[in-house]
Amino acid sequence: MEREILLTGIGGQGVQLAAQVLARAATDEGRHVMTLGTYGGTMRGGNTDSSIVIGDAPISTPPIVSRAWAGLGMHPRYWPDLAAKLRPDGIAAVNGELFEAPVEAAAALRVETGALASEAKAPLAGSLVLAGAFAAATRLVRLASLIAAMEDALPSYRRQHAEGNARALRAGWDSVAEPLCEAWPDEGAS
Amino acid sequence: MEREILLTGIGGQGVQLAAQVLARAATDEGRHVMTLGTYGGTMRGGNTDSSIVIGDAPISTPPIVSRAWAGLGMHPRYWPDLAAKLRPDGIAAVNGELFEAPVEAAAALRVETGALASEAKAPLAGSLVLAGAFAAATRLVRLASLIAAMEDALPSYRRQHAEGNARALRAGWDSVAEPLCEAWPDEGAS
Amino acid sequence: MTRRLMEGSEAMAEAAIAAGCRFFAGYPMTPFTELLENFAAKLPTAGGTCINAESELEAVGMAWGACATGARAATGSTGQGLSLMQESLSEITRAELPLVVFNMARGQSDYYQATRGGGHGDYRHLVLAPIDVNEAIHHVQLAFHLADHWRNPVLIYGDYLLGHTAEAVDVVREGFDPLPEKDWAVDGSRGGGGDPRNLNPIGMVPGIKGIDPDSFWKRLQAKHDAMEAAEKRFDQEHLEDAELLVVAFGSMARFARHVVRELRAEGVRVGYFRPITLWPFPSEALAQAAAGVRKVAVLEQNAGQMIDDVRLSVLGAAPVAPIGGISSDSAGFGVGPLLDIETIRGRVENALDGSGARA
Amino acid sequence: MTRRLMEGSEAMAEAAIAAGCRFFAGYPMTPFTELLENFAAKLPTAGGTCINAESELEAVGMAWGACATGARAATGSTGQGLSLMQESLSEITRAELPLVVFNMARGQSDYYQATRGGGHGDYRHLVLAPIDVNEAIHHVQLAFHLADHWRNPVLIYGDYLLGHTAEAVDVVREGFDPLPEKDWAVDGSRGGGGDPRNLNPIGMVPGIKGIDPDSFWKRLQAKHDAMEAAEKRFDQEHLEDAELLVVAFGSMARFARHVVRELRAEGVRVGYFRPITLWPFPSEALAQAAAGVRKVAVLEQNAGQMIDDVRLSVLGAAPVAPIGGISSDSAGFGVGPLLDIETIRGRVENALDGSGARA
Amino acid sequence: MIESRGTVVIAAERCKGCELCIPACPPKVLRMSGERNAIGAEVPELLAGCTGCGACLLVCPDFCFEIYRFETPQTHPGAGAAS
Amino acid sequence: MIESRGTVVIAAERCKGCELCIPACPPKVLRMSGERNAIGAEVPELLAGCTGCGACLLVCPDFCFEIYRFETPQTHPGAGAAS
Amino acid sequence: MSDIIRTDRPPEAAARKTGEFMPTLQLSTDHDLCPGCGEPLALRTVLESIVDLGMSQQCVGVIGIGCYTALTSIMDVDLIQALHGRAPSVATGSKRMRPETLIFTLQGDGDMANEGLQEVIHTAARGESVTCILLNNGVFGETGGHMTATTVIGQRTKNSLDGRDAAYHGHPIDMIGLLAPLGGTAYAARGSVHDAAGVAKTRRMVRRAFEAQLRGDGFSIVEILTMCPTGWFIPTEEGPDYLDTVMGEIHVTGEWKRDGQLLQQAADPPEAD
Amino acid sequence: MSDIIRTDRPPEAAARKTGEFMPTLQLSTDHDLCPGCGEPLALRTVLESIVDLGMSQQCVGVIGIGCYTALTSIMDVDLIQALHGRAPSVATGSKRMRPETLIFTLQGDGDMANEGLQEVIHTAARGESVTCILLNNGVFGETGGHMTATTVIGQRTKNSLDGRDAAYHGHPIDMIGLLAPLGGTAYAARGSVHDAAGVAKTRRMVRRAFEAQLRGDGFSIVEILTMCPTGWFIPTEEGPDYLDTVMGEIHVTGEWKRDGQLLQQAADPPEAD
Ligand SMILES: Cc1ncc(C[n+]2csc(CCOP(=O)(O)OP(=O)(O)O)c2C)c(N)n1
Ligand SMILES: Cc1ncc(C[n+]2csc(CCOP(=O)(O)OP(=O)(O)O)c2C)c(N)n1
Ligand code: SF4
Ligand code: SF4
Ligand code: SF4
Ligand code: SF4
Repeated sequence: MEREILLTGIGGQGVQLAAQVLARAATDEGRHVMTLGTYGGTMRGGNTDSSIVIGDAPISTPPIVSRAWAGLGMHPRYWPDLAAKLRPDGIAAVNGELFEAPVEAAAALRVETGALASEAKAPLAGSLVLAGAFAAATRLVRLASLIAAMEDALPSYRRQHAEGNARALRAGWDSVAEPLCEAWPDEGAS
Repeated sequence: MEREILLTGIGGQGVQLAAQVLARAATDEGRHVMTLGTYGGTMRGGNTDSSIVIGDAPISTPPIVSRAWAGLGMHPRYWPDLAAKLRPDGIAAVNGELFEAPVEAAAALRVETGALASEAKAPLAGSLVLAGAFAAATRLVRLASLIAAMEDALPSYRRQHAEGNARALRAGWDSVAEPLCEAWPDEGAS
Repeated sequence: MTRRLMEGSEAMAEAAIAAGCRFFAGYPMTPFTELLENFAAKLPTAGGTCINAESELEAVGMAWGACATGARAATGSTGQGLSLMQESLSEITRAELPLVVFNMARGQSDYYQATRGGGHGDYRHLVLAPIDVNEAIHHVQLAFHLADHWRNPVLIYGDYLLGHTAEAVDVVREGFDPLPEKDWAVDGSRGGGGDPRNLNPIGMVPGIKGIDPDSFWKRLQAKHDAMEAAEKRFDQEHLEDAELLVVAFGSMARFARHVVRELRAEGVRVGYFRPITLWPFPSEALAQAAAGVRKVAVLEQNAGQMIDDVRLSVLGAAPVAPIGGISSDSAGFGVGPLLDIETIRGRVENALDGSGARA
Repeated sequence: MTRRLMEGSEAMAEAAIAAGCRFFAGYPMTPFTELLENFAAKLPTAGGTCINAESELEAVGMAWGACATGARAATGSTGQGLSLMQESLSEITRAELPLVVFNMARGQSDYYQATRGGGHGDYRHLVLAPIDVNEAIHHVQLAFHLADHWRNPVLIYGDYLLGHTAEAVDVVREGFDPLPEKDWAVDGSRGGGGDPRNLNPIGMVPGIKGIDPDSFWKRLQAKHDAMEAAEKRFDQEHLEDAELLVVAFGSMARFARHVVRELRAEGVRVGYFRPITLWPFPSEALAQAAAGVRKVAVLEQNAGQMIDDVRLSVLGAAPVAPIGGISSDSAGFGVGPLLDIETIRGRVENALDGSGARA
Repeated sequence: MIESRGTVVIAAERCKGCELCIPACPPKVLRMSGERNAIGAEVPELLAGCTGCGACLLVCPDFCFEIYRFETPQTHPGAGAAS
Repeated sequence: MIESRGTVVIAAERCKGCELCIPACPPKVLRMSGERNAIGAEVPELLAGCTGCGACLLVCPDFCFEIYRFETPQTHPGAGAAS
Repeated sequence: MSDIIRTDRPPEAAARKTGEFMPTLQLSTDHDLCPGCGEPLALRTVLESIVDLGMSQQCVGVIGIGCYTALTSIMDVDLIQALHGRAPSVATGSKRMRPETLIFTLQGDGDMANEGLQEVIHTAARGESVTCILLNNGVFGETGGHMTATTVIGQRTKNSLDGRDAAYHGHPIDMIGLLAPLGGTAYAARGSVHDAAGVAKTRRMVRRAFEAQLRGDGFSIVEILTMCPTGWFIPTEEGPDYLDTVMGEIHVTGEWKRDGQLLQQAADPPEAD
Repeated sequence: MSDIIRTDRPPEAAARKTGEFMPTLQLSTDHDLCPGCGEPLALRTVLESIVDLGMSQQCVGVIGIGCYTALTSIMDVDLIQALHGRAPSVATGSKRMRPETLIFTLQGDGDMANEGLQEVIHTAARGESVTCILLNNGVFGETGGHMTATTVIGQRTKNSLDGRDAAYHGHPIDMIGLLAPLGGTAYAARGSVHDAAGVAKTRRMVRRAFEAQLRGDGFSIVEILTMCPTGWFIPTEEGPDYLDTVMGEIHVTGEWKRDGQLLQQAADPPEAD
């Protein structure tokens, strides 16, 4: 089984970090993973997208994903491109503070990323809140894996953010009461 | 009809000049001409060869001649290579002063190039003596054409040699009593 | 198995180092830059040297000098930078030096350059075109082995996707057949003994004036023929009863394979063939794979280059049609709209029409 | 008719000047040196400029700058120097500039480079391969015309023999169809008006950020296809009832033609086909010429390059066999032992065996 | 009382917030405003005391300044220049 | 009486007749001989008075000189050095 | 906060416009270079000099490859886009065919001092009447901020995050020091856009270089030191000071050669021009 | 003629051999260079210096393309044949992999100052511990004697038969003047083989350059002015004087940089070494 996840946002929102954390966490859990980040130019305000494919066997999908099981949206500006690729039975997790229109997906999750991040005293870590919530909603990876992966992904000169980031991931995870759409239905809950 | 002429000698003997003079004279007489000079390296004593093809229609033979109607030898060192290409019915004209062994050809002409050149007060123009004699023996081109072609071929800073060279060509021409092997038998004598 | 998430660029640099590469020189150019950066970051700790050369011409010269001493060495660029290296690459091949060259290309438009050699004269590199990061890890190590084995440059044809896609992989050092000693390598030791080494691209032999082109070329030609016979590699799938055969290489093959698998799952009689070595091109295998089909569709991201080799393999036995094309993004990095499963599926389906492959 | 005995190099320089060439830049290399010398000697008196550039890279850059202003300009080298120019030649083609490029090659081993482009990306030059000095005079003039007509580089493939053989020739200025005005050429005049010119190889348009690769490539591809359709040229002889067809280009074709004529005179059923344009390759004409034959023999002075195009034309209709090969002199100038009528006759006769062409 | 001999128009929508104009201003009458434009950049604002010298224009990489000199210097009540 | 403190061996067969050795010789005891070798080059000859300094060796592009110093200087009757 | 002046539209009081947003030879102000980049400032000096000399319709720019390449979309000048490193030769060919035209190149330090070092030296030695404009930020901006052949000792770049170290990375090349002494060089100067005075001085240098070209004096070069906060990994507002103190100390600004004469010491161009 | 001494065999009187026909690192004396060519003299200085330093079996030469390439057939040294212009980069790669080895290049002026100018400058700036030997005859000997980037004003070449004219042909590049000031250059000198003293001095320069390399001081360069009567279209015997007076006047001989210090004035290397 291959799970394709697309992320979109604009520069500075931490989309690439969130993608890294999800992908590494899955890798650490022994899955096969493929990810590709794309940037819409150097300018501020340009889009920043990422795709992740997670599977239980070597990934055969090409790195440019055209149909996805899940979409994570930090900013609505480039969301329509992503939404067009979402399978009808897919799940969408979006930043509830910026997305005004309702999101069309079989399972939709709106997360107050900014508020939760601020509460967690990590105001810049909104994308990690979203990642945490998404993981909780899908049981794609465990929270502990997310936290470990995040620590791993931080460059040395950003280590001081590790604790705040962990709180943000947890805040997201905790914001979801129960799974909406299990990533690995055959494996049972993690 | 195409007449292939090969010349051979060693560096400094004036072989390329002689070839130029024969080729230009034929060109001036309205024939189609092709010629290619080849040098055996920069060293003194290296060989210096040339091929000329003269015809009454555009030349179709490739520039590297493998069978020749005539051979001119200023020096015997590389003559065997040339001789191997001479047709059985061909003509050979050689520098009698350096060629010791007899030359095998249907028509063979030995010219005392050095002596005749010295007599003509153009001691370095031995190759032109040979060219003149060869032309006389074959009526390939007229003497006047040879002289005009030689004047044309001299670079400006060598103009002072023109008269001596003319004498050398004439000395060669005059040394041959009558044609040995007519180049253009169908055209009658020139 | 300790899989780590690594971008292709990082994995390739690690694989090279695992294979014993100790020298790299390059000049930045997208999408090759990250490969250079990874070598620069990793080689010094492995006891090697990475020079950020001042230009591609200088990079290839440095790599030439390094591999001439017997060290495992590599260089690379995108195809554009490789254009500048062609004079050297042509001569390095004739000097029989084992160099590994990376083309992190902007798409697949450098197929001719890679397979025919863009420089003067007759020469060929072995060309490996990995389909994904995992295979790239293998190919890089194989490349160093083959380069030493044949004393011939080996080119790895990658692209933006290969370099920038991260996959969870494990870089394990591979074993290969033993290689002869590099007694030809210049280390200075043969000076003064009357029999020095002279590594040159024109067949000069110390102590002998001039060159003997005939024996030199005969030797090279024989090696060329032996390489061609020995090193053809390919991958194929779903050939049974295929009516249409899709041929693709490198990253495009990953798209092609995916689409073929999807279509087969739907019962469509379509097959897949991938040359793994672009030179030597696996002609016989392709001819065989194409034996029963009604049509061969070539998916390449260029104006039609590999299609020559496909046609030369199939030789009229079935019609060969291009279904790819030039496709670029607005930055010119070769990540164009063709790189899309739906688009490719559409083209394959188009090619299917009339090929009789619909179940 | 005022024929003058001229070496090919001189005749080509004169033909270029007759065609209006006013700029040349080059760097010496045998056997290209004499062409450069002739341009240097003759251009200034014709009101033009010849720069003895400090290297091939600089030469091609200078020629680029010259032709961009609308002047007829040329450069060249041997294939080795052209290797260094490939990055520029590839980009000049995409910038759609009318440059004439001379390859005075060392033999015929640069066929791939000439016909596939040795640089990165998809691009093609029109390639003319004259058989002798007379044809070269025509081709040079045609080259300048075609370059302007298509706004595309045109390459003349010559060699040592073409450059150094003197023939009695007449350089007459030829007339061609009228050409459109060069309103694209930069002369500075469009500055300050809001609509300047920007001659670039990537499809940039003044006033617009970024590039639109799709429309750019579509336009180039369409031009490419039009050139390919319009410009195929070939020569053939003795096709009637031929059992063996000998295919050769450039200087080698002169040998091949001679041998075929000799054999025909002896009643042997052998034919001759010469691509005059190497790109576009006259495939349809060759396929037709080969239609009835039992065998096609390819005489080229290299390890086998044009044979690809021959096979791509014949597509299995008859066996295609190489009868040439790499052949060099000891100086490496490409004047090897293969350039000999007897040798070639022997190879053709060998190929004849079993082809049924003996009368 | 502060006198402005000149003034500027700032094309704030294309400002990228680099702050190069701030130290460039000799009378120090430019400062970052705390306001952000549509692309998220903090933009400068002008205090009284501009001389119309054009230094800001010369250093702005995004061509955000147009300079005016008053026919008659304008006066403003308070303290203008940032410390 | 002329004294030679040294002498040279000249490999005349490989001399190319460039004459570089002639002015290089400090005592001027080398001069062109008028003789030609097999490749047609005029070769130098040695007069009495060589000091064995080796200058000729250093300037000969064809490696034609080998240098000797006598244990005891040798004397020769006539005038040696060329004018 | 007191006394904030409206700047969103022209003043109401009688006033004379003394400075336009952009040079008249610019098509637009919209470009994709980073915040705080010095290259657009350098562009201003070039475009304004062309206008000053009345050459707007007799000028061809030959552009190298670097971040500044993106500026071509806003230049209202006839342009040839050259390859990375190759602009001086292209300029040479154009000048020879159009000797009456003002021809300049725009190149970065990666372009001119790395990839194309030999082109510019040969062009200068030949005394070619073209003007080369070198935008020197000490990094390959376009590919992410790597060290170039001009990066000064101690300078931060992507591959020298702790500063360039001579022992490990080699020494920087002083381009004006290299080019000024060449026989064919008529004019050589180095400016810097780290402040407004620097921009103004640089503009005078560019103009004088163009004048030398138009007089047919030979080769002219103006190196312009520009900020690249992105490649230096520093905040934009620190760029000018970093440029002035770190790069400017080694790459000394001023005129180095005037009218074919080397100056003993680099000097500012006279204000008077 | 009186007193002609036999020179066809060793003397009969007791004598000590003080000079061998050829350096010990030569395989033969047989080469195809022209009569009166200066390049074999330069070769001598290189081969003897290698022996002097005891590096015969730890030395790699990287050879450019020019007439001197033909000398490789007689060199008893491990060699890499590089392309025209590219030797310094090749030498760099070799040195990095074999730091204990003495690495030198042999290049002509066409090779180094034309085709490969940028390679040698970058190699010097990088401070690469290799030694470049430049054989400067001011012409492309190999292709027939054309002008190069070092040809001095007034020099005859195939394309400047009346002497190089600055206005038409541009100005020569002073290679040592260009390379000596670079930060990575440890040693820079120019010798000339126009006479025996010149050959001896040149040899000392080569040796000192090699010593600088072996000490790891950085880049070293020795330019050697050599005669090319063929390319200059003059009789062989006029070569040395032409070299000294025409070329030597512009390309000043002597040491220019020692131990990383530029000298005020080029000076001879001390005899003592
Ligand atoms: C032959 C070649 N090599 C590499 C590149 C990739 N490349 C594009 S721009 C650039 C660096 C530009 O640096 P610089 O000239 O200093 O300009 P900047 O970007 O700093 O303005 C490089 C290496 C290229 N375009 N062409
Ligand atoms: C890329 C390239 N361009 C041109 C040549 C042709 N070529 C061979 S040697 C030479 C000139 C050599 O001149 P120089 O280096 O000064 O050495 P010299 O022959 O004078 O000793 C040239 C241009 C070449 N070999 N390679
Ligand atoms: S014009 Fe001068 S004083 Fe006014 S804001 Fe700009 S820099 Fe400051
Ligand atoms: S200099 Fe320009 S872009 Fe930068 S902050 Fe000031 S107005 Fe904005
Ligand atoms: S220097 Fe040597 S080659 Fe020249 S003349 Fe003297 S001995 Fe002969
Ligand atoms: S051409 Fe000049 S450099 Fe070459 S061998 Fe002859 S004299 Fe020497």
